[in-house]
Amino acid sequence: AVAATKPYVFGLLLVGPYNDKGYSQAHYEGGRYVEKTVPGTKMIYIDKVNPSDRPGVTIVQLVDDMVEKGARLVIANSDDMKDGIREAARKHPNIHFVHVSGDDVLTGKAPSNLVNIFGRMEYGKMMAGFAAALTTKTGKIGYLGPLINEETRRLASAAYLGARYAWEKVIKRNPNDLTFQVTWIGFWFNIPGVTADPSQVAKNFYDSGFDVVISGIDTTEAVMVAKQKVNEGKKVWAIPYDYVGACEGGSSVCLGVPYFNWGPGYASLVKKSMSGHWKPEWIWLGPDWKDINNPATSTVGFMVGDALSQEARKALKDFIAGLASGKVQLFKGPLNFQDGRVFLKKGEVATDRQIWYLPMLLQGMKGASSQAK
Amino acid sequence: MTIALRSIHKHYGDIRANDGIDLVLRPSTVHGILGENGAGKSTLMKILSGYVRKTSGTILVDSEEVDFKNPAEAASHGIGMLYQDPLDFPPLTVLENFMAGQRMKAWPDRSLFRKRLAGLCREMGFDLDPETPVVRLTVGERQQLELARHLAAGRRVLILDEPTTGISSLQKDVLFSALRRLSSGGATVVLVSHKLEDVETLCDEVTVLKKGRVSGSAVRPFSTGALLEMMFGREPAPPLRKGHEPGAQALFLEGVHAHGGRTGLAQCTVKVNRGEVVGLAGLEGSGQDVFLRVAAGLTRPTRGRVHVSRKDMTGRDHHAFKTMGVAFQPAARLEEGLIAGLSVAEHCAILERSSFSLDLDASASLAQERIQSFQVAARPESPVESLSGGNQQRLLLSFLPDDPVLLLLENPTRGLDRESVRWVWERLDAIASNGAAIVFSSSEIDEILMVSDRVLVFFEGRIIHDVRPEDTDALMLGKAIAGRV
Amino acid sequence: MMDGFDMLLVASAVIAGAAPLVMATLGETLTERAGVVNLSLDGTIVLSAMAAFVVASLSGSLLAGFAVSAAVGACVAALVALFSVRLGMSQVAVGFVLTLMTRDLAYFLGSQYARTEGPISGSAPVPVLSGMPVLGQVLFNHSVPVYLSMIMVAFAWWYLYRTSWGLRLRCVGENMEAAYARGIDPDLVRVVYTVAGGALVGLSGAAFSLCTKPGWGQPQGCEGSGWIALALVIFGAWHPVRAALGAYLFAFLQVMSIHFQSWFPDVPAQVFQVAPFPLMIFLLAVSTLVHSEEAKMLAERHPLLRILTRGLAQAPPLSLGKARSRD
Amino acid sequence: MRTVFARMGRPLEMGLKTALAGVAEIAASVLVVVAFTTLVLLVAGAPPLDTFAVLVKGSLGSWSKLSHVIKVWIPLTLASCGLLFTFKAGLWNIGVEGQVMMGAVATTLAMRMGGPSPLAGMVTALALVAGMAGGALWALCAGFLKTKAGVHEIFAGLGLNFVSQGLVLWLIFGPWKQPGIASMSGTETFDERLWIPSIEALNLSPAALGMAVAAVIVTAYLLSSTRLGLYLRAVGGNEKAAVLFGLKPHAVMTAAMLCAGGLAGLAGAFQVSGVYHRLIPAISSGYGYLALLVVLLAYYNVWAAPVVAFFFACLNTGAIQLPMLLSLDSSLSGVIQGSMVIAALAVHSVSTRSRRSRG
Ligand SMILES: Nc1ncnc2c1ncn2[C@@H]1O[C@H](COP(=O)(O)OP(=O)(O)OP(=O)(O)O)[C@@H](O)[C@H]1O
Ligand SMILES: Nc1ncnc2c1ncn2[C@@H]1O[C@H](COP(=O)(O)OP(=O)(O)OP(=O)(O)O)[C@@H](O)[C@H]1O
Ligand SMILES: [Mg+2]
Ligand SMILES: [Mg+2]
Repeated sequence: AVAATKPYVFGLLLVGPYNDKGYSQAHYEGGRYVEKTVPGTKMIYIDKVNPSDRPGVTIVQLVDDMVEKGARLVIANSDDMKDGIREAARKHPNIHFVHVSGDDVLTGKAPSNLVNIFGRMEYGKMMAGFAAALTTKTGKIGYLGPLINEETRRLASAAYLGARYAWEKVIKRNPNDLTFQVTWIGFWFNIPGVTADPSQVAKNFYDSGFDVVISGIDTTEAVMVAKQKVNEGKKVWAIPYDYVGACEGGSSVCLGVPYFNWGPGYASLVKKSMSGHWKPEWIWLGPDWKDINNPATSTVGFMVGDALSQEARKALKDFIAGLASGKVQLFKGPLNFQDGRVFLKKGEVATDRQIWYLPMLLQGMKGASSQAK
Repeated sequence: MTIALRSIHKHYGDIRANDGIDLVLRPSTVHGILGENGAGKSTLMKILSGYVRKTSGTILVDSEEVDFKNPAEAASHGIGMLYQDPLDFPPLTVLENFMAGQRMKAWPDRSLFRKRLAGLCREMGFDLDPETPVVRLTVGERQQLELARHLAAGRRVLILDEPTTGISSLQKDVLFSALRRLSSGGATVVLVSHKLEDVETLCDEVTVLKKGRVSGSAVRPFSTGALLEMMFGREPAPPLRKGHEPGAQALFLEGVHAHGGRTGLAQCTVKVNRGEVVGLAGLEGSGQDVFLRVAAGLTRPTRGRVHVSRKDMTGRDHHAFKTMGVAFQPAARLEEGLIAGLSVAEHCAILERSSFSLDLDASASLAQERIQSFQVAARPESPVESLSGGNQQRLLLSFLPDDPVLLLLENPTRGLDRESVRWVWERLDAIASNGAAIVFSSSEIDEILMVSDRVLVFFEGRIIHDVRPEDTDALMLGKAIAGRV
Repeated sequence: MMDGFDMLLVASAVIAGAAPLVMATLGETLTERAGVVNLSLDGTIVLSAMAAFVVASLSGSLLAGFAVSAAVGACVAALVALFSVRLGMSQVAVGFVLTLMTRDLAYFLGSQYARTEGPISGSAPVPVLSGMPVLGQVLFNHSVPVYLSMIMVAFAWWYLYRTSWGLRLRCVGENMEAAYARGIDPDLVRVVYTVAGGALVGLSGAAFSLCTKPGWGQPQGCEGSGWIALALVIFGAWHPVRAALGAYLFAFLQVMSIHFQSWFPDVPAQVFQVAPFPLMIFLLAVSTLVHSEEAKMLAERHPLLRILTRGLAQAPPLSLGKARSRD
Repeated sequence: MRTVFARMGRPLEMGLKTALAGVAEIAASVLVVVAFTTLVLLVAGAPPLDTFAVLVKGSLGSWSKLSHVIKVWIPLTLASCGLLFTFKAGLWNIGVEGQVMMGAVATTLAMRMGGPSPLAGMVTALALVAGMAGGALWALCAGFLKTKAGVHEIFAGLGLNFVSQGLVLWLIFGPWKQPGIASMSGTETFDERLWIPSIEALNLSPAALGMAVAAVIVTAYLLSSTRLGLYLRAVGGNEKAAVLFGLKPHAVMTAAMLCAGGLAGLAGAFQVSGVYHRLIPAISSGYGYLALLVVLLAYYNVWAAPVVAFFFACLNTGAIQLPMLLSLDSSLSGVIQGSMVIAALAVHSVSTRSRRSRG
């Protein structure tokens, strides 16, 4: 019945190519999931929505176009669409908007028709760090960071906490033997002459004794370089990011990938919008602890890669169980910042806000914490 | 081998550089080609050496007809040419220049060529270091290099276009003896020149060109008068100069050295007074060009001082000189003098520094005045590149300031016919009489003798002679120019 | 913190990282030696990088990838030659337009292959030599294209200064008329070396997408290096070895910028990343200043300065950028 | 194409014959471009006709689209006008890209200092002026590198482009980062009062439009009928002779750079105050480089430049629809623009050659 009437059109603005095997493809497939599971919905999307790929194109302009094409809900999938989508939301008060990874609702800047949604990727990163620490032979883990902000600090720190847990609690090694180095390239992907070249950074990691690199950027250089090094006879591994399929092809070196699964989150929002239960909210969806890789329910997952050893897989299973049951609490005191200031007193558990707005990397991590003063 | 040219024509647009020339070149003779500037000598020789294609006519080599499409074909018939301005590769070394264009292996054995060059140099009495870059060579040495190269390539016909331009008397003697040896060895040597002296000393036969046609020929012994007759049609015009009495000092160069040009400028100390007309004689590029540019503040001296009206102007730029009443006009009209793409009127507009917004009508009428008073065949709106050479020259002269202190003119009458030359000098003379000093260079000895109060003879970047015209004559000057004082 | 810093590693990273830049620089040096400025480098590299990646991943053969990239580079260069040498259009204008166009063409045609699996040319240590103490790691422990780049430097020098073809090439670059008078066809030579140089530039594109920055995407990561190569040719005074040294210097600066980041955490990363570019320009400025009249005069007096000026002096091929007037 | 516009400059030569020749040239170049583009499309496996249709509909199909075309046209035209000055003086001001960015930076700086005061209008106006100044100063750097250090303006310009891009990023992620997270989204959005006033309904800013039109007229006036224009052409035509005519080529070149930088800076200022309402990493939108193409295609003619700019703006805007409707990459527009210029240049030089050979 519903399907017979005019379909409910929702638009998707993707920051990268829809097939980037990374962040944007995850969103694209989330949209497709909605089309499949919510009857009567139709997705229109436009990818590479970023000023360097689409010079002179503004979010507002694209939203206008989507509204002309009948969209009633518009999803913007990237942090950098923050201001544009807010402007568009003000311009189209009776269209619903979703900004992924933003915090306008928290900061109160958001108009009533704008919703923020994000996934608790720190869990995924913890698992990544965990797998890395169990695998590394040299005890040196490299983190390929994009630019420095709350989100990236949060995720890098989460990975570190996961690694440290595996190192100290699982294989009972001396914490001082674990090196966790964060190198920022300065952007989400390589801009020649402006950012550090991720390939160079990854190479440098592997050449100087780091044998596991966790990628925090949108592109897959880490896996590429790892494969190259393995061809050269080195024993090294990499952990990509964002997309469940990111390990494909790199299976020989891929320990696994922490990924987003937007399907369920989007579906619920679309349903709310269709049924008129829309309300401004700030949604931070975590994994479905019953089965973190359940496409129908879990927003954050960790897909194990072929290169991860059997015992490591086992340990990871227990670790995940621990996180699920809450027995394992990693954002829990005592935790200090890089500069020695106290982040969490002994026994204190961080609030969502504390985690979301992490002001500095944690003690024990190496690498810059903040850009300029 | 014998080469016969039959009714050769070469037309550039409406210029007839060669207009039906017949000529026979015999083996083991040195054949001279005489003619004034623009007679068509170089053009004819370039045709013979395959560098330019003739418009019509036939060339017979040993009574077999040939049509050279490019220099390579001429070379394959054993014909080689030394061009008026040396065609070589200045940044490359002597050896590389020697090798270039010769038959050689894919990766040649340099020592072999070095040996061959050394051998030829010994034979000809040249002295060339194979590893010095050619820029550092004198014109004479560059010529010797070219000659050696042609011999190494086994040429049997050698064409030399004004080889004595810019070389020392010593080098000249070396060259001539070498050429004699070659011709006695059975080669055909063609010597192009407009200097009687060279031809008389070296050649067995002479053909004279005039306005693209053969105006006569002769064999040893030559009568100078007859040759002059054939070249100019009449004896050079008598001097029309009225002497000026020198006034205050206008220009004073004090031990000036400077880079630039072919030879640069060395050890130059000269005073020029207002009202004086000073002619700079010398083979093209013997330092006159640098002299004029130093005096105009366009080239900075590396040593020495420059004074204008007793004011030390060393190191100041051209604009400072301009305000002191100095005006300079280059020989290369389109390259340095005029601005291609701009119309005559626009040139005038630049000159009158008035309002910010242009009044093109005003400058057009101004241009019209100049055009009329200097008899330039052009309209105010016609772009300068569309003017004929002579008219470009007239236009340039029309831009001279009204009451200058010092006029510096490089070949001011090049490309003008004799009548226009006369006419121009009457005007310049008037300017001099109003108390301006005029310093000009010219490749025409007659012109220099005709109009100067003083003659400075340049050789290899130095002033080797400073005389009043009445104390000298064409022959003496000619000698001096060739470095023989 | 200095850890993870090891001079040998840096050296070998420089050798490897500079490989594509070296190829492009040598290619453009050849072209400009013949008197033609091929300004289309930057786009050509991207296009050939794309072509190399696509072909290599479809055919599974690295060789095919490199071959195609060379062909692509040659084709673009052929356009430059056609327009500037044959039709006498402004070399700068043609080159610039082609730069932008070829880049977009690469993105357009290559879009569906973006971020897909592709072969990578892994390292192939030279049997015995790679065992050597220091040089082994720095020079003889790389992938084939890197060796190629090193060999090319020597070859280019030998070709330019020791073969008859090289001599002809330099002749045309210095004085087309004189070359013509010696029976060389300047236009032919110009076309040939523009195309040949273009092929080298194309190879550098493949070296990027199949070796130093494996993979294809938008951006690929090689964007901008074409412009650097052009600057390096001048910096290298049109001498293959000097130009190559410039390329290595640039690669060194880029590699170091990764370490600088951890040495000076307060300075934003972008600064180190951008630094090499203005530095190149600065060096250009110095070497042009050294060439100025004033500098020459100074050099006249001080022998020490003269040596310096000789070292840095640059003499562009005299016919560079000029079109030949035929009648 | 070129001859027609070239003749516009010299009406007295505007004969019917040359006009026809010009039209023929345009036709020929368009033909070449269409052929080439079709080929590219077929290679990419796309339906040519639909593609062209999408491009047209996507740019002129609706008012909102047209208004976006105009938003692209304004900065593009401003930058192109600037380039006319440098081209007349014989300079290849490839640094225009960086000049646009620095104009944007200066404007942002001014707006941050000014803030949303009651006289926001004043602040905005001043910010625009600051933008011009910023662009001009940046151009001055390239100018000095050229005149004082003898670095070719192409390389000076390129180096400075990289520097300015780095500077913009550093500002966004460093000193000017948003409260809370530094974001690729750029600096904090300005208060609405600081935006260039625009008519909401039409999504169009008469002020900005006026600015661009004024720029064209002023440029035309300066170049054709003032001493400045004459001097630029003189120096561009023959530097040596210009000296003899009492001009100072370096001074004239610097003036050209200043004009170019100023207008490019204004373009950047508009990007900030009229389009993005903040400083973003890719603030220049590549309009600097695109403007170079515009001027080449317009054959350095003031009146042709805005026309070509509009055409290019349409291509840019229309190309956005390609991925949505035909899942083609938008970079096609760049391909078309490039081949357009190449074709025009080629056809022109061929025709002039054949004309010359005919005598
Ligand atoms: N490439 C050319 N284009 C147009 N006109 C030319 C060209 N070459 C020569 N001419 C003209 O042909 C005529 C003969 O020139 P040519 O160089 O042969 O004279 P010349 O006898 O060598 O004079 P000079 O003694 O000064 O060398 C001159 O009027 C010259 O202007
Ligand atoms: N670039 C050009 N464009 C248009 N017309 C030209 C061009 N060059 C020369 N002309 C015309 O061709 C004719 C011949 O020019 P040229 O310079 O050969 O004259 P000329 O015989 O040397 O006269 P003069 O003795 O004054 O030098 C002139 O009428 C001139 O206007
Ligand atoms: Mg001659
Ligand atoms: Mg003439």
